Amino acid sequence: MKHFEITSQAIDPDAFRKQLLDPACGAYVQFDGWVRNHNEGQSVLRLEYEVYEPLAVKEGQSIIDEAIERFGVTNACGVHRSGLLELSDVAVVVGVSSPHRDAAFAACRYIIDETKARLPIWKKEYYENGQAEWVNCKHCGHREHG
Amino acid sequence: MKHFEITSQAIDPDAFRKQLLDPACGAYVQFDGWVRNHNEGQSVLRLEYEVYEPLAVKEGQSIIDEAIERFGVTNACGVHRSGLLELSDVAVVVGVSSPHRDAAFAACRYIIDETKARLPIWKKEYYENGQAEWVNCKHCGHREHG
Amino acid sequence: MKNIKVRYFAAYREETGVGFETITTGANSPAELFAECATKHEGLQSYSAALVAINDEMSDWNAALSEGDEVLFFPPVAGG
Amino acid sequence: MKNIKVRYFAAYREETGVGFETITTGANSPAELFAECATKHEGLQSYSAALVAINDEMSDWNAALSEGDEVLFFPPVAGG
Repeated sequence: MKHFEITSQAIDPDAFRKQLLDPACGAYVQFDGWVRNHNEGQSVLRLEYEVYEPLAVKEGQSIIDEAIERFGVTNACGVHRSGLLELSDVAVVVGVSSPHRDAAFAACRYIIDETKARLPIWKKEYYENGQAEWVNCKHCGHREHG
Repeated sequence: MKHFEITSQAIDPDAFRKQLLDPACGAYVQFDGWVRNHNEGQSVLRLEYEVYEPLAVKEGQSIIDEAIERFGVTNACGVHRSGLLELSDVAVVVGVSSPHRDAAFAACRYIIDETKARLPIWKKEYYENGQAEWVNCKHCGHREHG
Repeated sequence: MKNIKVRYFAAYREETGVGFETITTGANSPAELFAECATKHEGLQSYSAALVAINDEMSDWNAALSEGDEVLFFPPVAGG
Repeated sequence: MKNIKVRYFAAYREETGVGFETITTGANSPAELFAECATKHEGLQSYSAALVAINDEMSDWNAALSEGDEVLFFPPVAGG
């Protein structure tokens, strides 16, 4: 089982979930990130993820390993999209199975938080008003946007 | 959409998840409870849920309403099995969609915790050694078990 | 004396050997009724951590009972 | 002087107008290299909150640079 993947194809959350099934586990927690139709007051039409895949996969795998070690869960996986996505498309899925739910919730939360903070993945939002913007650039001192 | 259901049929987590899709939501958190092959040192072969459905549905709906109000999430649903289940069968699913993930995680956790504490649902485990036991009776002063 | 319908669930049903019975009783509350049922069914233990409902509404153990009420005795739920 | 390959991602790529370039430089660290690139590409701003990698390993802004290294400038990631 690959624990962390980047894919340019549509993510199938149900197939993803099935790879984590384990009769020793009583708890499974899954987080889906969906493409949302609004952000900071703007109507979003679609978005694009640029991913630097070699490092994203390596860092994603590190995060999974950290979560398994820190929370003692049985299995954990993540998958993140690259490329152009439409509204309600699945952008990212994280799943964790564990004998008990405490650890599964904590590990799932850890993985998605770290994934969003540490992976070389950038999101460009395309707005109803025709503009597009690299999200979060506004918080880091860049004045120019594409 | 029914927000809380009891069913004697196999739960389809993917169909369950799809009813919560919402383009205004960027976050979805799902908890599955799976039938686990062990409990407190015993090998579990299968289990049975006895449900008092009129009150389980009413109380389940109250829990969903509380979670929506308390955490401000957009949608939340739960479904719980009754009857005989085999290993790895899905016993319960809770799903929450929300614009952001903080609220989705918190609400999902609240719903499963309250569901397990408040609903009139009892679990009987069937063990490899031929015995069967109503789970948690041992913690409440009962000496006799079926 | 009142006629009260009593339902037992899960472990309680197995311990009493019955799922349902009608009792003619002077009990004024679910707590008193449970104590009376426990003298009749020796498998029935303390109701601490158990729950009770009257006519499909969750209830307090010290609520009032009325003629014809249906009282549901719920053993502690599975939890974790 | 060293020959260093530089790659820009996302907003940095659009701000510089290039995804990749080779620079002959006296810079001793990614921080010095970024400053040099910023004089060449006026869209490139401060690297605070940005990340840097050397040869596909996450790096420190003050790490040493060697001949032939490939330096990757990552603008801040999307986060939340």
